[in-house]
Amino acid sequence: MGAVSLIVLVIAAVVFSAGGILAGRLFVKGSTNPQKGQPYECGIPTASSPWQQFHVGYYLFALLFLVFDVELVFLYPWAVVVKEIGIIALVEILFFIFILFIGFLYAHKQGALKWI
Amino acid sequence: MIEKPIQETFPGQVHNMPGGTAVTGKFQDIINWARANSLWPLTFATSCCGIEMMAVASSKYDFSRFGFEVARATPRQADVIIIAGTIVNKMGPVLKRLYDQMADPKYVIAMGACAISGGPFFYNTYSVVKGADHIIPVDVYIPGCPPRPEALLHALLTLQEKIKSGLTREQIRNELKGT
Amino acid sequence: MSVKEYIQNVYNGVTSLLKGMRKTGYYFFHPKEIITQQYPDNRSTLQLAERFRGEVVMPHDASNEHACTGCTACELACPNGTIKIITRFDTTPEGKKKKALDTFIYHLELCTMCNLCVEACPTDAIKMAQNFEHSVFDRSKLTKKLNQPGSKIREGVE
Amino acid sequence: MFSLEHITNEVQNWLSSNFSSGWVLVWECLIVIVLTTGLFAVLGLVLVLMERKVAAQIQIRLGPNRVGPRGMLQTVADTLKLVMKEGLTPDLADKFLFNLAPFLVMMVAMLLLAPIAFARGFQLWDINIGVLYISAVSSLSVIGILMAGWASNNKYSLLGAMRSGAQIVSYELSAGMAVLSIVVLSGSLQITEIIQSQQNGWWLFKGHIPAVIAFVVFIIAVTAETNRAPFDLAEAESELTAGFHTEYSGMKFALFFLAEYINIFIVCAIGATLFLGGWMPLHIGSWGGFNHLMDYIPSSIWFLGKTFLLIFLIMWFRWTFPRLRVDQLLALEWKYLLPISMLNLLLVTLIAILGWHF
Amino acid sequence: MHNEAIKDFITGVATSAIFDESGEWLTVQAEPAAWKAMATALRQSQFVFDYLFCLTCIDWKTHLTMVYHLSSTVYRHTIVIKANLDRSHPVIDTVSDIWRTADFHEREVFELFGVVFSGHPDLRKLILPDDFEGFPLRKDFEDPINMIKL
Amino acid sequence: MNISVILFYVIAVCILGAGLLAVTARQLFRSAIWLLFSLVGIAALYFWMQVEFIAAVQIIVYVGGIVVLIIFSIFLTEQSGAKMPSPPIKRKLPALLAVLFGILFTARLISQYFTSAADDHSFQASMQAIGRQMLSTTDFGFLLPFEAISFLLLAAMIGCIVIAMKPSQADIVSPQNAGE
Amino acid sequence: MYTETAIISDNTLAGPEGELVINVGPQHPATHGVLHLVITLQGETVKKIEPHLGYIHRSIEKMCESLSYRQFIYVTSRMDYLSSHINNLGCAICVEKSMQIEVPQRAKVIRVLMSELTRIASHELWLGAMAMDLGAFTPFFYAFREREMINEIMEDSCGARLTMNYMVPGGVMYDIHPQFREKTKAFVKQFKQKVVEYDDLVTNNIIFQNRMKGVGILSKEDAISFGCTGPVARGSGLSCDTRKIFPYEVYADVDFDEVLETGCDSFARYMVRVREMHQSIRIIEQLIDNIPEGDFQAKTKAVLKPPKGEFYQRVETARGEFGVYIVSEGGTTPYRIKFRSPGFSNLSALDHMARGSKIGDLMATMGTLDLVIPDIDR
Amino acid sequence: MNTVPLSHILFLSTALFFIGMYGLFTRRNMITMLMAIELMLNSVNINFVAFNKYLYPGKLDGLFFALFIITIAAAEAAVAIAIIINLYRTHRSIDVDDATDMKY
Ligand code: SF4
Ligand code: SF4
Ligand code: SF4
Repeated sequence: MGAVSLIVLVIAAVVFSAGGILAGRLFVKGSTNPQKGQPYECGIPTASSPWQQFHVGYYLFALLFLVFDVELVFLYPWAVVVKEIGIIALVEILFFIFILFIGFLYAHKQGALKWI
Repeated sequence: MIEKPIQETFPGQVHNMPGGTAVTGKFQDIINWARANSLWPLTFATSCCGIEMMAVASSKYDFSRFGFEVARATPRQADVIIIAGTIVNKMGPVLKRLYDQMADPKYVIAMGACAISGGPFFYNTYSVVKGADHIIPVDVYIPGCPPRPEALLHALLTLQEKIKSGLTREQIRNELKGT
Repeated sequence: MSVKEYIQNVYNGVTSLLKGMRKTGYYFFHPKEIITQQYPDNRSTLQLAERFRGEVVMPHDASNEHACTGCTACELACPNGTIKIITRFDTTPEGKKKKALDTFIYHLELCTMCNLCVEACPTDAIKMAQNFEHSVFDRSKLTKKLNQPGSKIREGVE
Repeated sequence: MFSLEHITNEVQNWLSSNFSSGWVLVWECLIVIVLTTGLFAVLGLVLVLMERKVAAQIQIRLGPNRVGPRGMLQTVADTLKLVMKEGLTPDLADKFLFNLAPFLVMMVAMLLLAPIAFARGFQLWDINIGVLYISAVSSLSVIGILMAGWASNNKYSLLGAMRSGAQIVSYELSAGMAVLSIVVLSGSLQITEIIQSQQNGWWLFKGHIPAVIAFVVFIIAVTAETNRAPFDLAEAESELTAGFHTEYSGMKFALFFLAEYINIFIVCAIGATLFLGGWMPLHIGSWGGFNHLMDYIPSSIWFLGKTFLLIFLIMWFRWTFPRLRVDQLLALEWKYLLPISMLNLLLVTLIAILGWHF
Repeated sequence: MHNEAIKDFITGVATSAIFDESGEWLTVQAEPAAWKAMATALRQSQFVFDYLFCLTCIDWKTHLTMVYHLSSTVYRHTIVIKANLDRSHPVIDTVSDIWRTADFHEREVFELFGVVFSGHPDLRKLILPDDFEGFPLRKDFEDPINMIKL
Repeated sequence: MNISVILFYVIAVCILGAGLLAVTARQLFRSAIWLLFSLVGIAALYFWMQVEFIAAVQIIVYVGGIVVLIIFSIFLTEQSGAKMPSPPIKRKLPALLAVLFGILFTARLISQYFTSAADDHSFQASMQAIGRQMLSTTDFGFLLPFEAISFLLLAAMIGCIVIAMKPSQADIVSPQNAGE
Repeated sequence: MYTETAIISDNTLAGPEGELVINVGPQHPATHGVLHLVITLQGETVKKIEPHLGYIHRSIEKMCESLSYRQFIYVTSRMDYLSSHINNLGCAICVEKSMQIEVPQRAKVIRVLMSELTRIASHELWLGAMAMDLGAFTPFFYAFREREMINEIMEDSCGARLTMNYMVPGGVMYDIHPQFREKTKAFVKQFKQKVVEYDDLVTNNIIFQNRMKGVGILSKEDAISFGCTGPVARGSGLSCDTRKIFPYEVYADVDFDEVLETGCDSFARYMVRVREMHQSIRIIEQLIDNIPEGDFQAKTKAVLKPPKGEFYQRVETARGEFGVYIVSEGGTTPYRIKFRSPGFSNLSALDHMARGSKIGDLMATMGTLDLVIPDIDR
Repeated sequence: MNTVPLSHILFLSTALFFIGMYGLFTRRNMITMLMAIELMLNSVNINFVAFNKYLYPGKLDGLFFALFIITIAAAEAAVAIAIIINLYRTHRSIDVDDATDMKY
């Protein structure tokens, strides 16, 4: 089946969700009023848009994640063969992880891991 | 305005729900059944009655038996507002906005004397709304100060009955006038 | 943070969490701890405290008589105007005009169950009842007339 | 012995004997669509009900018991109601993305079903990179949440989405590390091979302490990844009302809700597969009789039993612990879980290389 | 109680103060203008009046009276200080820089009685809606729409 | 035409359509979402080509990492909701011409040189093979680049932290002049 | 009547880098009612908190000016409804003081017993709500189990579960219920058994401790300056228990400790409340078997008319020092009543306490302040 | 079963490359430009994988190149965004035209 099954699953998801939403659309008539479309903020009218600048702290987490994510990607092929290659593979990966760990410690020291 | 015509019937009786007058199909019945059995309240409590509302959620009374326990903090996902407590003039617009922002169908229960009419704060106060139904339509009134938890459960059951009957507020009012 | 402290931290954290889970787990596996009372089903067996104040009622005896003289003491005692008493003048058999209760209006939607009216009543004509199932669809239903139609004052009450 | 494998084979045979090969594919697709949507619906209903019952039991109350027999129909009523509720779209929202987000979340949940082995030989696609596929696809779900949070044009939503964005991506790392330890032990990424490698015992028991540590890390990480308490900061009720789905109502909200539960099921299924041997019955060393007895229990029961055990564990967490603060949450990941799981991975490797596991 | 010592001290700071000991506590009638100096002195004196536990106002129809209840967390003695204000232009110095609790209390008195506290950092409405008119706790406050008289 | 071929063209259309939308969408956030779909499409293409490993890496790194990073950076720049102006015609037209020319030129080259290469060998890229080659130290091994990657990542990480953190420390001291 | 009034909140638009102004409340699960906070955030860090009150301002002080001295007491149970007995008690004592009514000893003991039960009930509810603020739902249910027992006791004797109106000038409204003693003892027994559960579930939980310790610091000086009272001030080491300092009723005769913690943080405030429950139990145990016989109510006139003058009475509610200030002109109704509510002062310290912490901390800090909004707005 | 000729895959990658190029030319916003670059890198990746699969099915070098390109793209994106953020702070804009007077 391979990739076809993925397509089938996507179709299933779409059918499922769309079916539900459409059923609701068909049978429910909502009332309209000017407040309904306003953003909810505990019952107080919103004054400013949420689409404004956020803090840089979020970026740092995404960045760290990205780096370690890439590392993780390289670990997968390593993991499947480590048993047959043996101790050399362990040494190789130790080196790899060690280098990244330095970066991690650096980030820690710089305070990048403090949440904002 | 409190000088309402006095009904001849004595209170404390259970109102007989008119059944079968409104023509509803089987499908509508099923939907009404679902709606009646899945009333998610908005977490909305302004004062003392809110504590009794919490008591209803607590283990001893446990409104989760009816499927009411999914209290939603956002009006978008809630089905019923239980106005538990006094509504003052400053709160009025907020309540209205919350009600407006709820997705249809939506129901309102006025819990306690304050929400029904201002209760203890009816006279001589400059800031209390004399009844939440001045702001939003109310489906079920439950008097008391505060109503005991069983009374709130009773109100919820009454609301369920109403939903199952499929009648609108106006129809109910007319029915009541007829009796 | 030394390595030892680090491990100590982890250990303490995990044990405290496990303790909490043991507690909740205990309740999960002991359903007899459940204290829920099933309200609408237990209605017939539900024991309310005898002093519980659910609403003001005016007891009538078998011959449809009550003890209210229409003295309006309760109306004055009530802090929020819940009671309205309309009196009329009856003529007693001796031909004297006597003030008597015509309508005892009770706004349940305003009442705060504070018991001040009952305390104030000189003839114990009203009392608090335990009834609490008052939910209605329309609030005009909550305004009540406590004296029954055709009722009159019990003999001997002054 | 009763097994789902027979049924699938039977269906396959029957189809191919009656139709041409092209049609067989179409029919199979249809069957899969129907089955998966059905599975979705049923899983959602059961899990939500289970959650409410578990919560009730822990909280010394009864929980839903009045709708249908013993409250069984409670979630059915809820679902029907949600379907029949108006789906709002805020005026100022990015309407396209707002409506797209629940679809995306659902698709991700659905795609994750593909490599899960529900029973012996009952698997949609035994992809050769099994667990890697799962890590990959599950990392998509964060996009759905970010999209929902951004498109709602609501401050709570956006804050909730940002939080869960940072949270989900962070915990993906230690979840990945925990998964890797099993990959190291079994030497394969493929789900069937991983299950086969546990023929004579589950990795949780075979892999000594490091495997247990990996298991604990995995459970913690997936709890966080699925935004469950105590890591439910994305929808922290007392802080951000409802988090990223504040503005969603009706069916669109139901889809998020459903996807959340399906995700729980999936991660627990993965956990059960990796650490508890999937559908493998419990075998203990050389106890022939005992092992034989265990074999009589159908493999699907084994699988579901293990999965639901883990699900129960996660629910148990939820109803016991308070929520972490957002910086503590990230500190937990970056200062504790990640270093621990890295070290643990190296330990596991050592064990695997030296062949110390059973 | 060393009321005498306190009296002596206060007379030293504000000569115009009038004392009254008929109530539970020593009551001092102060001039609004002298109040701020007196408050500062009381706070820093050896009596350590560091705790302002009640701040309110009374409308006597002819004038307004500010009432400050001061006490000491060290010696536990209490004094009451009153200052009469003109009803049409009630102005008094703020003490929110001496006792920070006065910040909110003064805002409350400001909106309920209309007393202006000069020097208050943030004298805005706290409780009433922003567009509320009138000072509800004054005796002549009328609100025919909202207030139903019994 | 069998299903696999149809699938290819569907995927191709998805990639190109989403890619086109990504570079023309007027809202930054939508642009990122279209980019995401384009990248997912490319991952699907890899799946279709049966190089599952690369497909998974594509999703993990690109979709799970880079796009998230881009989305976060969009949030950081206050313009996420604003519509960008559509590029002026004087920039659009030359770009369009250049691109069209490029496409035609390359297409011509491709059709000249790669006409025959339609194969159906079964190509297998098993994880074991990839892992072995990655860790091998022989001439064909990729151990060196593999280790070099760690340095690259280290450098990127430190660089980013240095660049992104510095001013933020400055404005902790004096929040007023952050805007300058 | 209700009029549509716009709420003009002075939200400023985008400030410096990464600042976001966000409304929390009036309808928000964490504000326990209708407190409205306008919070300025930078990232997740709180830069400024501006409380907006009045969403439950019911003008009780104005109302009381037209109620008689018997009537106005019932309104006060609606202010701090979790300490309604103690509120009523404060008013009753104040009226008694003005009229020089001598309250029978029995009534005094009953009053103290009821007050302490109320205090436990209030702290139980606070514990549950506080845990809920931190995201733990289950302690709420356990705490309510005990609270329900108290409610039952109350209902037996006072006739209501929450707003009892039991204290009247001159004593209490009814005599205690015959089963009062038994039930209270049963409660004390169960409480002692179950309270260790809270320790396992909440107090010793590592997540809980991490979220509470070092959060929401309020130094002793600040506590004094902000006029904080009750557990909030005692968590900062400020001794301010009215029951000890200015004993009323029979508090002078019973043996109990004033609970003081010096941590100044949220955890200290938490511990104060938990330990206070034990102290209350101690008081109850001392008194429950020693309720003197006698009248439960002094003979009073039907219409109360205190002489001209000013009267102030403070009592210790579960939240701190509650003051009643009655200005009497000699009439049947008070000329002016001022209620000094503990929450009002405690709330004013919130901005000071929570600045610079995370949103989650803000909620935890707010939880330990134990705000009852109608008490603050009055 | 696989009958799509290599040239079609190459057409796809060419088109994608030039779409990226178009974005790079027309957009002035640095983040979108970054996205355009990512698209171009991806088209190259497609080529590597396709060549490997079609022309050298016995080898894996194309895959490794693709893998390393992805990695490098990640590093590049991270650094680029760090620079963009920094630039945004000093100029309140992420437009390249505004950044021409960048002095550090
Ligand atoms: S009805 Fe009574 S208990 Fe309910 S909110 Fe009003 S005053 Fe409080
Ligand atoms: S119980 Fe209280 S409120 Fe109700 S009628 Fe009697 S006095 Fe009035
Ligand atoms: S009920 Fe009692 S107090 Fe009221 S009018 Fe009748 S007799 Fe008088």
